[in-house]
Amino acid sequence: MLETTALACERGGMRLFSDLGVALQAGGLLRVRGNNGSGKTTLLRTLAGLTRPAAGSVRWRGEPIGDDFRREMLFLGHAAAVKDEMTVSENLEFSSRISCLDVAESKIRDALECLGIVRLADLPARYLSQGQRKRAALARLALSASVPLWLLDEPFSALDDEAIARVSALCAAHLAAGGMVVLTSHQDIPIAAADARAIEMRG
Amino acid sequence: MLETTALACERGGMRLFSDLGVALQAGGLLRVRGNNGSGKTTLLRTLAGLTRPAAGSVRWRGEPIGDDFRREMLFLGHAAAVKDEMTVSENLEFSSRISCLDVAESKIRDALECLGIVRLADLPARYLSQGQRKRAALARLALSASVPLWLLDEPFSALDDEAIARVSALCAAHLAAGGMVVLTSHQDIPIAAADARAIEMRG
Amino acid sequence: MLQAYAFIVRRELRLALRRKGDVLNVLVFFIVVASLFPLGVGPEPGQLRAMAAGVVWIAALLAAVLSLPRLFAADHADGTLEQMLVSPQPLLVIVLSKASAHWLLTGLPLALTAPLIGLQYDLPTDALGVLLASLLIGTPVLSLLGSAGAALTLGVHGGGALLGLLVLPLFVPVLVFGAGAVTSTLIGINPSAHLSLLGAFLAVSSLIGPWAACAALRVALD
Amino acid sequence: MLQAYAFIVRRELRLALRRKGDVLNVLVFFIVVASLFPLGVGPEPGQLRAMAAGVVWIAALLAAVLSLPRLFAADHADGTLEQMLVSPQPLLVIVLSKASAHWLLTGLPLALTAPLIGLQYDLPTDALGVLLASLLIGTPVLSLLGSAGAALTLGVHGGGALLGLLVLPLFVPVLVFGAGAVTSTLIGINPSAHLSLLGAFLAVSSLIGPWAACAALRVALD
Amino acid sequence: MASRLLQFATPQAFFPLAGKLVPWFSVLAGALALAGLYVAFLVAPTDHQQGESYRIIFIHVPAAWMSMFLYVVMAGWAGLGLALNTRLSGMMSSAIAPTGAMFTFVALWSGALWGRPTWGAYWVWDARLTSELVLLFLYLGFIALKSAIPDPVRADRAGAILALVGVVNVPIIYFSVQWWNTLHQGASVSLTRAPSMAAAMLLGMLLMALAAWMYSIATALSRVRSIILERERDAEWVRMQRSAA
Ligand code: HEM
Ligand SMILES: Nc1ncnc2c1ncn2[C@@H]1O[C@H](COP(=O)(O)OP(=O)(O)OP(=O)(O)O)[C@@H](O)[C@H]1O
Ligand SMILES: Nc1ncnc2c1ncn2[C@@H]1O[C@H](COP(=O)(O)OP(=O)(O)OP(=O)(O)O)[C@@H](O)[C@H]1O
Ligand SMILES: [Mg+2]
Ligand SMILES: [Mg+2]
Repeated sequence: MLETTALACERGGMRLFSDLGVALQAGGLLRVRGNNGSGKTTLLRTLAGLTRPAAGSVRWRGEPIGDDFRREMLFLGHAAAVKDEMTVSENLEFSSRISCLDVAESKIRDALECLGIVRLADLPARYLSQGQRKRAALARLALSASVPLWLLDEPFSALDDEAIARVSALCAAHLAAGGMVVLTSHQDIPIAAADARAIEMRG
Repeated sequence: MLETTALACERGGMRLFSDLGVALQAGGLLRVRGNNGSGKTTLLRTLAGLTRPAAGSVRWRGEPIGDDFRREMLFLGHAAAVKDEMTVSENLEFSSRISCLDVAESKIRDALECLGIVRLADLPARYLSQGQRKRAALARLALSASVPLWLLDEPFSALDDEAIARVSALCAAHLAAGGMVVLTSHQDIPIAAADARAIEMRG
Repeated sequence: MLQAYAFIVRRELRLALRRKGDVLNVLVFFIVVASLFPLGVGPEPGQLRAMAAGVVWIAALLAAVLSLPRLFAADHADGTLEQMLVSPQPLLVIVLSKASAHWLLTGLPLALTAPLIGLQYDLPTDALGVLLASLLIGTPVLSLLGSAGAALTLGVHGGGALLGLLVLPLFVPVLVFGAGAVTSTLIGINPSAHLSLLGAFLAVSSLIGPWAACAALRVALD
Repeated sequence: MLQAYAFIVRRELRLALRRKGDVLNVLVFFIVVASLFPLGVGPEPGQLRAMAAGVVWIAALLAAVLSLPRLFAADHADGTLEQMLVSPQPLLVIVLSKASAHWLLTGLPLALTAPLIGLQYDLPTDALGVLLASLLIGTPVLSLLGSAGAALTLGVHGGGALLGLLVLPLFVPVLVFGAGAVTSTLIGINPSAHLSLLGAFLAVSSLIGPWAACAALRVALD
Repeated sequence: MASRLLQFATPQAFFPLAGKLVPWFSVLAGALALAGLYVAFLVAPTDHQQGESYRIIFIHVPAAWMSMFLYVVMAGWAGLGLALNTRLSGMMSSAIAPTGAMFTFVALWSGALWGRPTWGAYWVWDARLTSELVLLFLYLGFIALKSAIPDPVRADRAGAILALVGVVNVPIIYFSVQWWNTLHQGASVSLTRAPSMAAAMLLGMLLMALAAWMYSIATALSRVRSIILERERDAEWVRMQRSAA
């Protein structure tokens, strides 16, 4: 469904990678590995359509990625996209709304429950700790079962062991239901997947 | 040398911890463990004198912490304190200067070498990846052997395995030379230390 | 799409309410600037009346320029803007709703306060009405073109001053026609020519502004 | 300590050079604002000459207010300010060096450009000299009191407008005496009374400003 | 033909071509300017209404024309770069901007000097003068924006958007004398009044305008050469060039 052909990316005039071809089918998990600065974030942003590739293209269901693709994709980057002034549940509501997801009150609470932060639902995000903030951002995963493709940039950083288990369980469930996950991570978190692959950036 | 007596911290009217007494002697390593939001960052900021405790006090060489303490302490928080517009080496030079450390050209390069980013010395920090930025911030450790107390908040997050090894080696060397290290981390990184202890926040 | 427009506007308004006083600040800034003038220039009533419209308009321009850097910056810094770009919502809708919210939070309050300041400067009633009308037509231009400027300077350090440099010249026609409408009323000329020019300018900028803002946002987040 | 002062100032200047045009932007903003006035107010030379000093001073005030939010905000956001607070350097030295750098980068260039704008407004030569003098004495006040304002509004959303609201009233005396000095020269009165009042104000604010900024910074980072 | 042209659209190919063209255009500019000044000051007769001061026209009008024309060209290059993602386009627009700003400044300055004897004031806030001033600010804003963004690709694209927005101002400058009754008079007035003078005046103006054209091309080309060197400093061919020199 998602495939890249001869993808190349440049930053500041330097090739980060080139001639990258990956293809991901329903139920597939792709781990992007590599040292600091090897281009993992750049690759994910290119897949999401945020960064223009220097060469090659990204295709979704055979078409170049465009407006339709954005309906079927969820991208969570380094930045948590959590607004300090809004409460945790308001934040989740807005980010789901903007992705055209269902935002019934009860679903929101279930999603927060799922990440173990339902206790903080009405706390303004300003007061969250680093890890709680990350959890608040990841709570969207629990609402996005219907979104086929998940692109997650270091979802496990700043999380404690309990949260890591919760998030990897969410990913595993998504894969089992025929979803696709692309993730970068420096930690080796086990995720149950029928079709798991890894690519190593720059050797 | 560093000790707290009946330390308590509040955030938003909620006690995070209370009656905390820790004491650290030369060569001692203290790991602060705990779930997301359990108060690790708050504890470290209190030890550094940035946050005022709700009760109790922090003492250094028997005195309440004050101006002298700041000469003997290095605090690295969540924020990398790396300026986008300056090159990596300029950043390191400034942060060392302000801590009254020696900043000979060669020492700077050695420190960058030690973190494996000497190649990036003249790149504006704007272009660094997440992990490279963290390395740039941590390079100060390599210059701070003479500073007895290191307070490190999640030094290993965003780092790849190679960088983690480098940083933990630095910590081990510091401890062996009679320094003290307090660190928080969700990952269990082995650090060689004669006197290693851990405290678990909120049970 | 209309739904998306509505809920983004609602969110912006709610955020503004949370950041208590945000709206109030721009307003008070406007009033302070307008009140500084007589201090700097000297208090002769005739002279003051002649410059009233210009002063109010300049104060409005500056208040707008001061409030513009925030239009996208906060959303950019915390990653919300990135999320908006990868969301299924058309970027144009997002830009339009942010510009609308900006107008509701700055332009509209400014326009509604302006007659009070006009009173201070001893403007006659018909001139007050024209002042209000000119601001109601002109301030949306500030939000529309301003959003383009804000998007262009996103992530640029020292963006505030650069933004001022970029958009203030574009606001000049608004200032000239807006203040001109009031001044012509003062000397007994029908202001409708000026006002309709303002309207034309609004039409042009509602085409150009959001387009430029969309393009600039994509560039800023590349 | 002197050494720390010097290297922080040097660093600020270097950073400003890197953010190419930062200095230039404030300057051009200043010029644009000063050129906007005749647009809004009307072009009679006599009237313009009378308001020249006020306009230049108001433009300087606004340029300063626009540049102030950046004084600590960038260092706050990336953690540098935190590092400065835990460093062995006295906070007062840090604040003083940042305020000095701010003056070197905005106040001084503004003061040096002001006579050119005065020329545009057709001011006589002696008034130009007084304008320059008043700005050289007055602009450090903007940086000193401004640093306190910037520290107080640190981390407050919508800080830009709030900052303006906080410091502009404090700047009013500077505006009145600064513009007053020039205007009195125009009508043949010796401006030294005004200038020495400005000097006194500078002395007071150099005591109060940095102290308040230090206290506010500690609060902002608690 | 098109492919032959496209061949020069890469910085590497354009660099030597530009290098060859610069001296030619510089010489042409100098020669035309000399001829124009000769006609302007020695051939064209004194105006019986304005006296000698009217001769500012030979500077003022070519500068005003170039200021508008160069803006359109600059925006055109910028737009091309935005649409087709060609590297050279952004460099060209950067190279043109300072010359355009310079001509705008000259038009403003000469107009102001001219205004003093004819209108009795250096400056009035009428539509043409104001929109010309806005043009100067647009040029400056373009230059400032580009230099504020360190990444050249991003700077090119952001600058292009601004340049395109600003294009609206050019017709406003041009037609402002027709749309509003302004103080600024058109040339046609003096042309119809003294047709015998017009020939020499027209010739002088045309020569000066052509000189301005040549000058603009020469400066833009030589500036684009240094921009190419700066931006492609890491490219193989630039390093070879440098080691050869
Ligand atoms: C700062 C003041 C001035 C500015 C910004 C200015 C601007 C311009 C511009 C943009 C043009 C070219 C437009 C066109 O070709 O239609 C132009 C042309 C011209 N200007 Fe000015 N001008 C100024 C002052 C003056 C003054 C004081 C005079 C004479 C009294 C003057 C006489 C002319 C003439 C005769 C033309 C040629 C118009 C034509 O070719 O149709 N300008 N000016
Ligand atoms: N203008 C530039 N000049 C030189 N190098 C650049 C420039 N911009 C970006 N880079 C480099 O591009 C790379 C960006 O990599 P990216 O952020 O994708 O890394 P990553 O694999 O996500 O790393 P991390 O594990 O640290 O998050 C970095 O090596 C960075 O140094
Ligand atoms: N105003 C407030 N109201 C309620 N709770 C607050 C407020 N401010 C902070 N908190 C809570 O205080 C705690 C701060 O913890 P701290 O940042 O020290 O956690 P941490 O142990 O570093 O967590 P992490 O592992 O996520 O970094 C969080 O649980 C946060 O929710
Ligand atoms: Mg990354
Ligand atoms: Mg923490």
